[in-house]
Amino acid sequence: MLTVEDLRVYFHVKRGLMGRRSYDVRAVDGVSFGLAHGQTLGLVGESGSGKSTIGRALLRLVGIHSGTIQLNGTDVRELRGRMLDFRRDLQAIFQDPYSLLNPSMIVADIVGEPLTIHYGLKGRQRDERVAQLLDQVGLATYHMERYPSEFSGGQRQRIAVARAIALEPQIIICDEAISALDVSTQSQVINLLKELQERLGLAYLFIAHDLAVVRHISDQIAVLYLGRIMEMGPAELICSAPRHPYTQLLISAIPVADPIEQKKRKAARSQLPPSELPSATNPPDGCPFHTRCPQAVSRCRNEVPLPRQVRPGEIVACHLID
Amino acid sequence: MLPLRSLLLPLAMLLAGCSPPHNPQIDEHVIKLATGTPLQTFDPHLADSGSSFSTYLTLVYDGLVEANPDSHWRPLPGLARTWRWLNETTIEFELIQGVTFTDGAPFDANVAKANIDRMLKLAGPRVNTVATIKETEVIDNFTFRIHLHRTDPTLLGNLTGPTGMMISPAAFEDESLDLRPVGSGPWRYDAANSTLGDVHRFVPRENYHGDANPSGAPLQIHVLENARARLNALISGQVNIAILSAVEAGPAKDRGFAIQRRANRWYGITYLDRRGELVPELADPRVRRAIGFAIDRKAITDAVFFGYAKPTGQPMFDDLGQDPELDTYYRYDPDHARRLLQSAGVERLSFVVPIISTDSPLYEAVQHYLRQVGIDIRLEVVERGSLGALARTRTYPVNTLTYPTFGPDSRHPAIWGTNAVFNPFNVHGPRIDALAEEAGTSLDEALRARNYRDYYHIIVKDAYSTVILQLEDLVAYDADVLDKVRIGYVTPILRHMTVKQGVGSP
Amino acid sequence: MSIVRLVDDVATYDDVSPLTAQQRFTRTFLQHRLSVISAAYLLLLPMVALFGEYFLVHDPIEVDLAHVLEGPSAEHLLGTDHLGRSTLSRLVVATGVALKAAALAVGIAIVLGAPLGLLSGYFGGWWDRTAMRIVEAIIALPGLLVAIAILAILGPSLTNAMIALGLAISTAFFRLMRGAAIEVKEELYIDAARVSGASTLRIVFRHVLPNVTGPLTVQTTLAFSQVLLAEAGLSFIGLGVQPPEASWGVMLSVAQNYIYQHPFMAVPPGIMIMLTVLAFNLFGDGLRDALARVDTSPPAPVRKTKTGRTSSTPNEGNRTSVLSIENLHVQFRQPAGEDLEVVTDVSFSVPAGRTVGLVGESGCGKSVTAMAIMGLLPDNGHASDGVIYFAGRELTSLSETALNQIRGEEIGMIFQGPMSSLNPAFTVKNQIAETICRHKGITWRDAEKRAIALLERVGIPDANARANDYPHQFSGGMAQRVMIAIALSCEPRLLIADEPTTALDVTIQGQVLDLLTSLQQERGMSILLITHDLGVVADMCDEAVVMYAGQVVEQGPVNDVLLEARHPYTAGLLASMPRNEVRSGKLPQIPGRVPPAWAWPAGCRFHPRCPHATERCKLPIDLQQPDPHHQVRCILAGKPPGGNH
Amino acid sequence: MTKLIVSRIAGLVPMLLVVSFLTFGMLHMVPGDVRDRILGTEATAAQYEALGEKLGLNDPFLVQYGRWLWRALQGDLGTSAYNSRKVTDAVMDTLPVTLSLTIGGMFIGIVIGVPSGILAGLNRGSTIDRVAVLIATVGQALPNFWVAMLLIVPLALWWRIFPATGFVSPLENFSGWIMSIALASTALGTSASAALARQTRGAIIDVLQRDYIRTARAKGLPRRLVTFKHALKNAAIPLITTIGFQVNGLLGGALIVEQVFGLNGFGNLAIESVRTQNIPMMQGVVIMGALVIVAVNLVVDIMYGYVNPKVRTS
Repeated sequence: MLTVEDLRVYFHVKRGLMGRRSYDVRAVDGVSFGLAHGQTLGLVGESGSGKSTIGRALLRLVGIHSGTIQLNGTDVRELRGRMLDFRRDLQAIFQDPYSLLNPSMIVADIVGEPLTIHYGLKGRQRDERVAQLLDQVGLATYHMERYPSEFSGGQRQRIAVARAIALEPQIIICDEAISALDVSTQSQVINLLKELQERLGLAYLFIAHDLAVVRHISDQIAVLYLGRIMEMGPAELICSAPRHPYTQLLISAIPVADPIEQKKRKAARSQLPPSELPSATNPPDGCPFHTRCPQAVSRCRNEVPLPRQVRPGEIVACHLID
Repeated sequence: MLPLRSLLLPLAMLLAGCSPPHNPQIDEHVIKLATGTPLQTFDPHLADSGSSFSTYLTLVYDGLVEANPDSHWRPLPGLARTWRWLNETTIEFELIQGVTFTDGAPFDANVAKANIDRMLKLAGPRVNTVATIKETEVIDNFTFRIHLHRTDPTLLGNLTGPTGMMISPAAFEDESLDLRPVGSGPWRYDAANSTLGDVHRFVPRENYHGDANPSGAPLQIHVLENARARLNALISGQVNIAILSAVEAGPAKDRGFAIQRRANRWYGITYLDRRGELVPELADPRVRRAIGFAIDRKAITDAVFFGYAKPTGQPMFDDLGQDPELDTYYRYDPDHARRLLQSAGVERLSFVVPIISTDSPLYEAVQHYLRQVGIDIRLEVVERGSLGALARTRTYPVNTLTYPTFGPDSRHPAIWGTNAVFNPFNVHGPRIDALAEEAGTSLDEALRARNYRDYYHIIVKDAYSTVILQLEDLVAYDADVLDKVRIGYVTPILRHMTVKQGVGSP
Repeated sequence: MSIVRLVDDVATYDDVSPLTAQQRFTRTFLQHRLSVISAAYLLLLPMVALFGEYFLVHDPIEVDLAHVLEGPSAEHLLGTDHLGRSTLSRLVVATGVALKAAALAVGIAIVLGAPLGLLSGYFGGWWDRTAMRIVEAIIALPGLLVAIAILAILGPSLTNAMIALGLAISTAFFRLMRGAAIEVKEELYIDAARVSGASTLRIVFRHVLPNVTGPLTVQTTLAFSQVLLAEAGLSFIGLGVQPPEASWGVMLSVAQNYIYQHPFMAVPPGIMIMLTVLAFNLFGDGLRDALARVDTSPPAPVRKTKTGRTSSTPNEGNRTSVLSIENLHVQFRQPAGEDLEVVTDVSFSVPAGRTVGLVGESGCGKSVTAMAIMGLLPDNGHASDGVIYFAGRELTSLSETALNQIRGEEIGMIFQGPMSSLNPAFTVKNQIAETICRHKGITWRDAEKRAIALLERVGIPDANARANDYPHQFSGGMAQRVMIAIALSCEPRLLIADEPTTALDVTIQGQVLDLLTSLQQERGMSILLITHDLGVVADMCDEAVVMYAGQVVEQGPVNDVLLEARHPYTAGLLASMPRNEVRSGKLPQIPGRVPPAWAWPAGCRFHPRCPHATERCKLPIDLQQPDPHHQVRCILAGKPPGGNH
Repeated sequence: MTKLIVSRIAGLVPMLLVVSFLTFGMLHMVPGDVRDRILGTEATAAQYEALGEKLGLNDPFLVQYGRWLWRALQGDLGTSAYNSRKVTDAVMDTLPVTLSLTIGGMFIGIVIGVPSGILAGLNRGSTIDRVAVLIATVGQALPNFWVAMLLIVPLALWWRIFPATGFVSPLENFSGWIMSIALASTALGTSASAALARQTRGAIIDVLQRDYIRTARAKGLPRRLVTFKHALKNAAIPLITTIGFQVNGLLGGALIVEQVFGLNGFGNLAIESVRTQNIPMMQGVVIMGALVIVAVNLVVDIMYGYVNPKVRTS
């Protein structure tokens, strides 16, 4: 349904007098993936990995340097006049529950706006549909007249979900949609998303930094590092038997709430040398991960590893895996 | 009050860096004048004859002919010792000898000729006053003649102004002549120690040929646009003589300063639309006369000008053709005014009067009195300096320009004559035209006086203009320091002023 | 759990705040008594201008030359002017002129500046850069000189002066709207609107504009006061309103001429200008505060005394404990209403050399407890009851000076956001050295040497050079290492770490935790670790204290608490944590959310969300002790929790 | 640091170009013709034309602007429309007066405003704070020329402690200079100090709520050190910008207050130029005013960079 090929997003940075020293920051540097109906693809990575940029590029919120994005066989980049239909198919939920909703609009207007824009629904018709939507995300009809500031973080996220599903899209991009929520609220929203997926046949592009959360909701997972996919494949495979050293590091870094188990992980972890995430403005040559990789060899420093299939449905970009 | 003062003074001294404040006594022998007139130019041929001339130019230049209020502004010998009319169109001047300019050049007939010739060549504000001059002729070193196109009784009067001022010919081509005067006057302009627009310093010339500036005092002219600031400067001792307006006269007097005053300008409404094209009622002299009777001049003089004005119905002060009878012709009589209006069939009358904002109190008072007799004037404030331009247009039925209270010859072609500059509606006045024509081309003083007397009777009684009052020019000065203070036109006459002996000599 | 059930949960605690947005706005505004008075005054002013004339005894144009320049009298309350007119009447007329003039100028400024600024800010690009260059240039021009120059073009008059002022002030509106538009443009809801296909026009007018009306309104009121002052100034120097028309500035200008004869004449118009400008300013201040999301009004100061201490005899507690908290209560003073208790009866201790984890979701009182230990509660908060023993001293009763001896020296503290917790204006070396210098009394030079050594110890590569860097030159992980260096610079006995890794990437989190562990082993200090992440607790802690809604609900050795959780809340938290485990259906979840402090229910504070709740739970519940080291605040404490796993 | 200064100055060039263009263009639109003034009303068309040629009035606007700019760059802002006085000279004669008042006002504003703002901010909610805020709010509402009028009556006219008018150059007589600008500066300083007090208070309150202040206190630093080291330096950063903004207001205020004291400063020159439609003079006044403000902003920018390490080190 959604196919992304060799997507590159560069940000132009100007520095110095009259912007003479300018260079490109390669936020996304050649990323390809696909997303099928009713499926969830998890995009995981630490800060600066470019995961959010991919989402924003798909939504056409940032310019694309090169690559293709096809939605149902149509190249999104070439859409001009038919932009609205594309908007209908691709919706989004964002992270910050405070900036997510227009503080000067009531819930009915926020959720109803896409309905007005796309279907021209107004007045009672619109409100009826909005009430339905609110009901679907677990909010009551009387919430329609309220302002976003009157809701908690979890509730706001529900409103955002209601807005996103208003147009019955095929895909929803969830950009760190639950990161700012408390644990107990997080699981509520995850469950809501899963339930909606089942009922409405939605596909999610689920962007998050927490692999444990992503695993829980995703069918496929792509692990990103400095704008490139390190490893991509079925969620269970990647989380239970990661191949890429970075994925391994990422998984081992997630603390588990079992003190006995965690003590073991801690012991293993403390063997690793301390390392820093390189700056995206000045990425290392060769494999982007080589500066932190415990197994790096000289080849890693000079040659960019190409992604290749290692197991069925799984690709890894690493020189060390054959 | 005393404790507070004694408390504040040390504080102030602390602020001032713990040194005693600057002592103004040290240069007390300097005549320090505060004026509101900024220096426009030191080039008399490009200057107009207004206050900038009388304030600055008369200090550094001598005129062929001088004039002062004591002589009722009649021509007095200046650089020309004597003069005589050879015929109706030729006048011969005999010049004094031994006069030098500040650049050392001597003054003689050739210089005088060169000056007049330069003026004829330059297109400037002098164009009108020299229009009657045909040519000049040098007879000998100290005798020269002016030939006219036609008889011009105003020539000598004009020569008392910037027209007659003599510049050293060497400076003619100097671009900066307007700020670096080269004259033969009693003072030399000290450009180096002057700041244009702020303070101008003049150094007395040694061996000045005349009797001007007998005390040899240096001169400082402080330009302070605001009259109250000038009073402040006088009170705080920064100047010892200040040109004030009526509002400040009282406070200056209260603080022991001497006052000199002289009515030099008349204020009033001049009717441009005397044929009634914009306001038909104004064509009727009875309506205009009614306005004259409706105004309580005395009350205005006392309340608005604190008595420093002369309530009068006539434009002349003490010059040619002046008739004291006209002063009181328009006594305050609102009933009479109403009757006049009634007889003219006017019940309500309304018209617009352009004023400048500084004259506002006067005309607001006038507005009040006219309202009492059913005339409603709307005051429209126009930009300062634009009244003259407006007086040439048919925008308003009336105008409120103020004019000097002397020099009838120049008033007729300016204000009331059929072809006057400020007669945009071209109202004919055959009678006054005839009177002015005869007086303006005659050298017979008696005839001129008679004609102008008749002339002003018509102007006043037929109400070509409604004169409200003659405003006094005022100077306040420290009588302990200055002597022989006489007020001229706008400025005190600095030439004969003296600093009292023994006062503050260094 | 069904969706129907969710609706009920949500309905339980509906609102974040007990007030709707409008109510809060109105309430905040009404709290500004001066602003309310100003608003009333400003409403009255146009009334005076419109209808005042009908109530005047004296016609404002009634000239009376027999009574000029008189002082206040029964006849003329504010005296007379130079033409004997009543100053009071003139003032009323002038009010109309001044208001009309100000409205005109502000109107021009808004019409000219606001839409352009809005569009310029929203669209950006070359158009914005050009517009900005011009605006910058206009701002560089002295405003009044520009106004004077414009008057030179148009000629002096009230209207022209106001056009000039309007032009000059429009740049303020341009910049305000541009800045606001740029700020709003970055908001996610704009992205959301774009994603739902809203047209640019729709976004600008439906989404951007309503969100900048607040600052616009404030700016408008301030512009009014600016214009009134400027109009007065211009009229004063004769370039604005021209007499005989009266504005306050003209009246002052006239008064100045008569300052010797009648100084009082300058008083009424001056006061009028002052009052009106003051009213506009105060009104604007009130509006701004009311529109602000956070309350900026000064908090009511709090008495630093405690009310009725429950345990007044010093209980040395556990001799091996470095820190021991007993029955701590923390209250916050509200701008209105009663004090709000945010920590209720909290007791726990931190043994020497051990790590205690203080766990809970946001709003449970973890950080407040930590700040109470440090004596760093905000001005409106105070420990209303209970005691805190640290190394034999009771901290809540210590003076600020005595506390300063302990803070930094004996108790170190690190915070969640390392970047915002470091002072941006000083080098990291300076910030470490000042702590050492302060507590150890050594020379600055020695302190600097130690600072560099510390930076090396906490793993800053090239510490010698980087010591002279400023915080913003460090990454988040490195900055947290710097914070740790500061906290440990005096080798404290206790380190309080408040969410030390929450803001960091997960791989960096591990490194920071390892650093803390190794430092603890090296120095034998105790750690109080505050976190919401049970994984971090498992990683670091020996004991865990679980807080919910301001209370301790469970505490004990970390293995007991995490592996045999007794309290339904603990159990729920553990269950709902997404684990890196095989996916099996839905995540278990706790319904609802942590209620805000003003909505804490009676009895067990967790009971509205608890699947096991009974009627008994609506009554207060004390801590139970099912095991010697394990305490639980639940009537079911004896039984192992079930159902929710 | 040098780099910062150089880049800031370089950044000013396009801005100054726009400023000069706006100034020249704006005043080019002033109705009326200089020639009317110079020639009077009686001149012939030929004389008119010749003078226009001489003054370059017949050239296209951009040519005139270019010529003016080129001369301005060489320090020649042209000549008064009425005499041979150089605009540059006129500006230089009057600028010291206005600058003195501006500096004096700024000085008083800072000396009174900043400490009281700090005091109020540190004691937020206390009586001191309330009184300071009240005074500052009222102070901001006072028209400075009115304050000047109120000051001048007792202090200069009744008790004659200060001169009511006149300007003394600081090079001539320093204490005289201070006396001559004391009242005007005080009048100007009231609103400036009020504004600065409010801004300082706001900055202090803002800074005191920052996390790093909490850190400093957690380090056990005494309150004095927290305030004077950690809070003040950070509060100074926004404050410097505010002070820069104040200068524009003060300069404007000085133009008016000058009138009250009858000082021949920039205001007088400007007003006189407007009244007499002395366009070259007006252009010079506006552009020099802009230069002053730009220069002040440059200093502010550099100080800002000096105080703010984020600017300095990037």
